[in-house]
Amino acid sequence: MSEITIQIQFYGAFRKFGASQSITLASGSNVTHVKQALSETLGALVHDSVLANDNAVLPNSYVFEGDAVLSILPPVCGG
Amino acid sequence: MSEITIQIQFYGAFRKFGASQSITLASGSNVTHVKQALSETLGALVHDSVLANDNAVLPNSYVFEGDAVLSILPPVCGG
Amino acid sequence: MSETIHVEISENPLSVQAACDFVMDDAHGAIDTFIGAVRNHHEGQAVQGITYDVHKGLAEATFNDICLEAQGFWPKTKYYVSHFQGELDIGGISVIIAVSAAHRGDTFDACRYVIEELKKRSPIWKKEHYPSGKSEWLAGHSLNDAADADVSCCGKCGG
Amino acid sequence: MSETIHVEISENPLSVQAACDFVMDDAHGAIDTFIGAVRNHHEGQAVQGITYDVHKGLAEATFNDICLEAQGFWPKTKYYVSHFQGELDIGGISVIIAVSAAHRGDTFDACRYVIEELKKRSPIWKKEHYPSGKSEWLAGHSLNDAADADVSCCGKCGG
Repeated sequence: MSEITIQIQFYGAFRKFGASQSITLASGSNVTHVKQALSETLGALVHDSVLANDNAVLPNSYVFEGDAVLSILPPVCGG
Repeated sequence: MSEITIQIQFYGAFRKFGASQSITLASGSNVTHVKQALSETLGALVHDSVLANDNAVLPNSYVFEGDAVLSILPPVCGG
Repeated sequence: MSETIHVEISENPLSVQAACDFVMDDAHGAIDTFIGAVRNHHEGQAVQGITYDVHKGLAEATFNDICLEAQGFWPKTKYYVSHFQGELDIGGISVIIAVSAAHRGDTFDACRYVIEELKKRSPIWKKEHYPSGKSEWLAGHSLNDAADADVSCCGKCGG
Repeated sequence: MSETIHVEISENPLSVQAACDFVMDDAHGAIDTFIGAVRNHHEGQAVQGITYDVHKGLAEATFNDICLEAQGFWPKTKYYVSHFQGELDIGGISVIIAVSAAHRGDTFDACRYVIEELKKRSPIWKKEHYPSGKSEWLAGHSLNDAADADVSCCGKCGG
């Protein structure tokens, strides 16, 4: 099984961990798998957060077949 | 019984009658009497209108003991 | 204490920036403004412009009454109300209301209250001008309710 | 047809006049604007300023989605939505929304809709700065509902 690299950009409360982090996972992993991996270093806030690409929030069942650049979005409070 | 002169300033639809009109009435006349006198020249719109001084709309029972300067206010539509 | 209500009848162009500047307050996180403009149509008829006739003294007193009432319903709110007097072309601004408060809900509710009451109670009249060259004073809300009430009882009579 | 929606994330001071200028329309007689400003207090605590962090691309896409939805509820309305990114002192303007329509009721309702949805759905975060020198990211609304839905089913997921 091939591996893929997913770069995660940080916003809001996650900025204390820097600008971004890269993780390596098996190809075919989905959003839920990425969040599980992230929660080990970023903590419980990951569970209230979502992953997005530049166009949309990604559903938990969304599958990655190749490398990707995503953002992790903690709970929002604009306005 | 003494007479008083009441000058009535016109606004909105009443401006077709000019800027103002003066009428002479018995001292002790009230707003209802003034409106009755005005309706003879200004027509039925007087009944949907109110009289006011520079501070407030005057109630129909408001009595005039001396000369006064009033305004007649047709139905309003500001904004 | 700084002023919390500004009302005016103006013959000069109205400014939304001036309205916001007045109601800005370090303790207030929200401003709602309402702006009325002259449309190119009314009840299916093309319109070229509107003349606003105003009883200036009574109108300003009425605006002030309305804002004071609103401060009763929505405490610690600030108000700016300016209405134009004279002729406006299409797109001209006839009225600007700005309301500020700590939180946004009060600003929307209070601003809506002020414009609704202003339209019903202020001694202001509109004359519409049509492409044919004709013009007409619009029908409106009778102020008779205010005159039927006792001098001291209603709070709605502009006194 | 002229544009009926303008959305932006800006690092420059926001302008209520620019917002009104965009939504002005000869057929529209009413504009409602909502302005958010930095208050000097939040939940009983003194505040000195706020830093706004924004996912610019997604935020602009979300604003556009919200305005399109609003045009579904209130047809023939126009929208200007601008949100600030960066640091603001007390009184700084964080967001300006302007909505125009033929009649005032639609402008109040649609403007309220846009600010409520914007607060729940836009990828924007606030860091409050306190007189002590400390600062803190505020808790907010989880976007998990969007992620739980199917890709193509919800219309709320920013896609």
